[in-house]
Amino acid sequence: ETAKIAVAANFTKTIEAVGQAFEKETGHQVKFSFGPTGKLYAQIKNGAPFDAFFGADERRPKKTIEDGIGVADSYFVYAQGQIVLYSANLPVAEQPIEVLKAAQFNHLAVANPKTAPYGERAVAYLKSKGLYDGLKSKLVNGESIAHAFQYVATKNAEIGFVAMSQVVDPQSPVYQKGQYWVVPQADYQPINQGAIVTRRGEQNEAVKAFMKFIKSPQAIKIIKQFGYNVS
Amino acid sequence: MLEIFGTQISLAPIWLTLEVAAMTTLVLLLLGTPLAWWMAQMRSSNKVLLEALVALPLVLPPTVLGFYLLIVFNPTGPVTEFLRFFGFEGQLTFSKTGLVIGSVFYSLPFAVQPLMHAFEAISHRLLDAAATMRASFLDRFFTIVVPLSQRGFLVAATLAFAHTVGEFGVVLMVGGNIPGETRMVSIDIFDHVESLEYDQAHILSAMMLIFSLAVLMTVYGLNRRFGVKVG
Amino acid sequence: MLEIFGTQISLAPIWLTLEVAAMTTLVLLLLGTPLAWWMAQMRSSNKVLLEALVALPLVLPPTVLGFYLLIVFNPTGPVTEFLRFFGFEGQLTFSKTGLVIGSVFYSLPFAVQPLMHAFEAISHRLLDAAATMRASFLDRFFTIVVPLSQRGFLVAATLAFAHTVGEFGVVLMVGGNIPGETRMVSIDIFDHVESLEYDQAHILSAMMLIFSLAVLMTVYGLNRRFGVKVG
Amino acid sequence: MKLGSQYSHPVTMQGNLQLKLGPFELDSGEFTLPLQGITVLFGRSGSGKSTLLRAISGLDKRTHGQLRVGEQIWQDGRRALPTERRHIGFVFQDAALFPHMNVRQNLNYAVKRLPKGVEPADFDEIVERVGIADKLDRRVTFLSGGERQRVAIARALLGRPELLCMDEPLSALDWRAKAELLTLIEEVVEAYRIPVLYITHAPAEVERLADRIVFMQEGRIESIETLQQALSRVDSPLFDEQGAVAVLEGEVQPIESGLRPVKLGEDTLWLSDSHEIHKSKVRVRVVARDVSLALSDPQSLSIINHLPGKIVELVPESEHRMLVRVALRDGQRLFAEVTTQSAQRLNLQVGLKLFVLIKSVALAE
Amino acid sequence: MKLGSQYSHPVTMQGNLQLKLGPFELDSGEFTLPLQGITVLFGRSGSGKSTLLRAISGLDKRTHGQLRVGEQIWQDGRRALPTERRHIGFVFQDAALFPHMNVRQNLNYAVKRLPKGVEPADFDEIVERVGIADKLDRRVTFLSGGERQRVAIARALLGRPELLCMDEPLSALDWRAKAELLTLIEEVVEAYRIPVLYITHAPAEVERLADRIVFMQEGRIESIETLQQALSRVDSPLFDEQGAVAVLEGEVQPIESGLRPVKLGEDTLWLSDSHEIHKSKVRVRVVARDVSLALSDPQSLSIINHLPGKIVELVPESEHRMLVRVALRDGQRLFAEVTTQSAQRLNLQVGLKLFVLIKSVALAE
Ligand SMILES: Nc1ncnc2c1ncn2[C@@H]1O[C@H](COP(=O)(O)OP(=O)(O)OP(=O)(O)O)[C@@H](O)[C@H]1O
Ligand SMILES: Nc1ncnc2c1ncn2[C@@H]1O[C@H](COP(=O)(O)OP(=O)(O)OP(=O)(O)O)[C@@H](O)[C@H]1O
Ligand SMILES: [Mg+2]
Ligand SMILES: [Mg+2]
Repeated sequence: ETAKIAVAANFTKTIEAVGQAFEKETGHQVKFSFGPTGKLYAQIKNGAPFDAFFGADERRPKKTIEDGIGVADSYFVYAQGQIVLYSANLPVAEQPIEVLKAAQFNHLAVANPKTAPYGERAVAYLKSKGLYDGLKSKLVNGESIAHAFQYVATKNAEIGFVAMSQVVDPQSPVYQKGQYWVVPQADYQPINQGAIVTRRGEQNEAVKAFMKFIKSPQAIKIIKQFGYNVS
Repeated sequence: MLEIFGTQISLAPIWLTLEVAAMTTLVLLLLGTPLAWWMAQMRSSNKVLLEALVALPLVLPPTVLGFYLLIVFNPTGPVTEFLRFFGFEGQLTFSKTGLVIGSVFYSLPFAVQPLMHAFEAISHRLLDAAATMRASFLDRFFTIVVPLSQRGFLVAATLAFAHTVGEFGVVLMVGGNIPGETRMVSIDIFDHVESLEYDQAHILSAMMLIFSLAVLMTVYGLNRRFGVKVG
Repeated sequence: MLEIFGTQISLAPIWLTLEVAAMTTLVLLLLGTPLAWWMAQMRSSNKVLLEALVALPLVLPPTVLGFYLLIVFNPTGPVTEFLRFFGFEGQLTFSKTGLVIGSVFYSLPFAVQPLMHAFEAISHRLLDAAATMRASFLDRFFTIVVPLSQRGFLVAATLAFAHTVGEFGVVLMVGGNIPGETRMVSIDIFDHVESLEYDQAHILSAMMLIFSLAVLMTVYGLNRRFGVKVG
Repeated sequence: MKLGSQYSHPVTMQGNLQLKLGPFELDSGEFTLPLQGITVLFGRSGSGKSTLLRAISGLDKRTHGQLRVGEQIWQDGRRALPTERRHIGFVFQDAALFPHMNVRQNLNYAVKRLPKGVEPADFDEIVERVGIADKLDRRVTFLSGGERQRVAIARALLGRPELLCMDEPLSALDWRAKAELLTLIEEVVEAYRIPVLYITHAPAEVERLADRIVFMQEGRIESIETLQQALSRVDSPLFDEQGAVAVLEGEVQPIESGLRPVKLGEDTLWLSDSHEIHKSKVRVRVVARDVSLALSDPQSLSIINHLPGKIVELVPESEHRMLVRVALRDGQRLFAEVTTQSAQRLNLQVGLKLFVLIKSVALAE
Repeated sequence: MKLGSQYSHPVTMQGNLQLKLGPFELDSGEFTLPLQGITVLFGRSGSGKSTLLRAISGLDKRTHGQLRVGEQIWQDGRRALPTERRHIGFVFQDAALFPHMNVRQNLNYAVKRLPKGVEPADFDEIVERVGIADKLDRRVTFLSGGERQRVAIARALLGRPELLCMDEPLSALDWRAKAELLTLIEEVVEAYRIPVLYITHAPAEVERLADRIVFMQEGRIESIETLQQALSRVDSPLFDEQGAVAVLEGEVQPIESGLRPVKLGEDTLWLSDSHEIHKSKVRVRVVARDVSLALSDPQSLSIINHLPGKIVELVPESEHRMLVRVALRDGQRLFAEVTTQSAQRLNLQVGLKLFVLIKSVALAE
């Protein structure tokens, strides 16, 4: 059987790797559709043929359950994002807070705090450390975490809060270039990425199998490799 | 799958894009021709109002336009019900049909404008002359208007085609980015950018540019060699 | 801030959008006019090639176009260096200047096409007549060509304006979504959709549509009342 | 209406058409027109000739009123028979050839659309007669003005029209092309016996072609007259800067010593035009200013046309000039313009027998 | 070149221009043209008249060759003085009025761009003379063809040109408008003393206006002749379907009993055109076919113009017709066309004294 699964864009590469392992393992097929979480939500709400929904946060997957589209008890957290502070030139690995305090840069890229949990957590972190007001005027918002990363990768912003997954990927243009600092997990609310099965996918064997597989150690290993935490 | 410079390129989105763009162009010519003819015959006051209305989709960001199309074409919505009444099976959104419908809306002004200009340039005396030779309206249209508006049709078709190929927001929203079904090249490129696969993105973009330039120039070239020079 | 039906609407993006759209339109008219004039004077073979080239940006999805602009505009890149040579200070990305340049690229064909058509329609004998009355080229251009191409300028301006207002991908990529600086209405609507604030999205969309229709009709109406009817 | 039926007995067009175009209003008034021979629509620029012809052809959808041709109703109130079912041919001032077709394709456009049961005209004959046999494969954009009009005429004829409308088909041409095409039109009309509605504002064309004339003024039909009626008025609208004109009809004789004799009853008029004439009857145009009067047949004078006649009317034209209407022996009449001085000197009076000296005579063209 | 300098002694235009337009090639050859009075460019359609005039005006950037006007170089190889600095006026066939301006604005376009130091022409006088004083506030789209040309002429004059170019300014008009405007052009040229280059293919216009004629054929200048030279050839390209023509120049006398006497030396020609004439010298156009010959002065004949003359040449035109060139007593010559038969009957021979009878005489127009 085939499962059609909507996945938040930041998780594209990871879930494709998981999917390949899954197909090899089970013989089921999975088709992933990627997009911004809010857009995926709007599509599901308007009849999109997705059997499961892997969001970039908790809120919108949960909302599908409120709306009666998601299966009530199917919600679970499949990964936790990790925020890193990356810069090509600034010594963020050794002195992250000093670099942020000194603010010797023009632009600090973050994901849009309004729509992307990575951005929201990053801004919250800055606020909690009392750095926000000093940096407010230097913030540039990427529409998604991928977009924020592009700002840094193309050197339009000298520094930025991006996802761990983006700097540890060997294909990444910044792989082993510049420096990054992993923001301590304890300093921000975990970025729980939640998933649900839709009513449409409830009876789909492939979906059932995939939801089981993604909790398997094999899958968790892959997810961790790509820079996510799994609790 | 195609390998270029050691990079894997999936061809399915390319074929799909060409198919959708071709169908959209066809539909636009079929719908746009009578609309443009009608507008070309109008007195200037109503004409500008209609011109403004036709140009209006331009003002909405494509994702927003797509959002509204999503709401309107919802499988339980009135439009789908209406079509079902006429024996239409299936769903408008998240299908090729949906892609074509969305693109048609989005590219309408680019098809209508050049056709209207071409029709306006045709001397009515030629149509009068044809009528005195017992040619009916449709006969006149196909034997006089169409051949003499060749360049208008050409411009309309190429603009509509190009605009559909480069279309992103509407297609992503209405189509759902389902691999093999509604994932078009534009979304594919975007996905590659999201997942840091810049090489694939560059290659795909270059292919699209080169291909489009080749198509445009062939078409214009053929037109120049075999086309009618009028006036 | 404006409250409509109990919903808070931020006005800053609206003003910014109008400002950027107005500036883009201005720049497009300034650049597009000589380009269109030059193309209108050309023999058909080169003209179609140039037409194809001008239409080419259409083929790339705006987000992808924006991505490449990010690469090209990066502050250490050659374009910025080049501009700096002419005394340009600051950065192209994350600034209004960047938005305008991006939009100019994106909307170029919509300004050039109608202008070219309008210029082609002007009888050269009128320019000859003006030359015999000692009018220099610029004099002829401003006293004969411009007034007689009024409608072409109008169409070019409205299309360029509308297209910039509805512009999304390029602006999103290049702008940085900085509130009050580069957050345009289109992104604002998108953000509202993403964060499930559908009421705000609807109201903003409706405002844009109504406003645009009003502008288009006023402009066309003025043109009709005071415009020149030629031919 | 069967094709060809009008050839034996003429069909009548009866109508009353209205058509408002901006500030201009066509209101023909009741009119009855036998569809036979050539009917010329004549009037000043802007008098509505083209508008009337388009209304008759059904080319303007805004027309209303009544129009009946034979038994068939072409217009009744706002209801109109579409042009394509009126079986008319139309030759426009600018030919209106299809620019995307060559000459042959233009001609075949008409042939292919003949209704079933209508026998096609003889393509080769028409093409030959119109003189475009060697140009069938040319692009129409490369034809000269005269050639274009020839093609337009051939195309209209090949459509086997029951009525041929021509809106100033010659006005864009130079005099050489004009002369050739006038002959062609005359021949064609005679050969195929198609009734023609013909617009012109050149009096010479009227005199040459018209069987009857529809005079138009400010959107109205003022009167419908035969050519002779129209020319017999002293203030005829047909007279231009050359002044009064008469048209004489005569029988062509074979050329004698380079001159063309035309018999007017027992008398003979000698024409210096010696080109070929395929008709037995011709019209000869005599301008009043070219006519002199002599009391006796003058000798030792190079003028060769001396015709005996009788004064039937003296019409003062101005203080110092008068028109003398003279009847020839076969009853046809012509004008001579003389000064009042000369009239007194020669003592001209109605009833006076004298000789009419005509220096330059031309076939009406 | 100072404005007005050419009024006293004529400037010479000297040149050799080339211009290739697709298959057509203009190659004028060396030519020298005194810029004085009216120079007509004459030739068949497509012979390159318009192309040459545009090349002379600098309106076609592809022109090359040499052109010098007085001391000033207008063209040297590919380098050309731009049109706007040549101080010419141009009247186009279709007037080329600016459609977005009313009449006054069109006229002021020329006035506003006069170079410093050039005194503007008298606006009111020109407007009055050209006859558009009551139309200054009209939209130009609402003017008739004749009115449009008047405005175009006025506009060109208000630019105080040192050379006025006119490309078939009258060919789109009907005869009434044509006649009025010919008079206007003549008057204006005389009043403002501007040299004119004038294109037409109407022989009547040439005869009326030309001081000299540039004959063109297939892109070349064939010859430059005075009007009299051009008319003295029997096969002059100026002769059209009316055949040979002569133009006589004479002095206008006051009207006597409705006729206009024109003195040709001691003899008098009586014209029936009695409209006002503001000039002392006029040209009279005499068509050979209107001229009869009589051995003695005939009496009892309504023809009033009997002029004594002497045969200077007999030119066989065809087998049966001949042209007789007759010198009048003041030395001017005209043609009479007679049949060979008449010639034999009257025994016409060179040197024979006889009377020339001219029935209809018109001012050249
Ligand atoms: N489509 C139109 N809209 C408005 N007015 C028109 C239109 N067509 C013709 N007219 C006006 O109607 C009047 C009659 O025009 P029409 O062409 O019938 O005259 P005509 O007698 O054929 O003149 P001409 O000899 O110049 O061809 C003119 O004043 C013309 O300006
Ligand atoms: N822009 C052009 N491109 C190509 N051929 C041209 C162009 N303009 C004129 N010609 C050709 O050049 C030739 C001469 O044209 P021109 O207009 O000078 O003739 P003309 O003597 O003024 O004729 P007419 O009396 O018909 O106005 C014609 O054969 C014409 O077709
Ligand atoms: Mg007409
Ligand atoms: Mg010409």
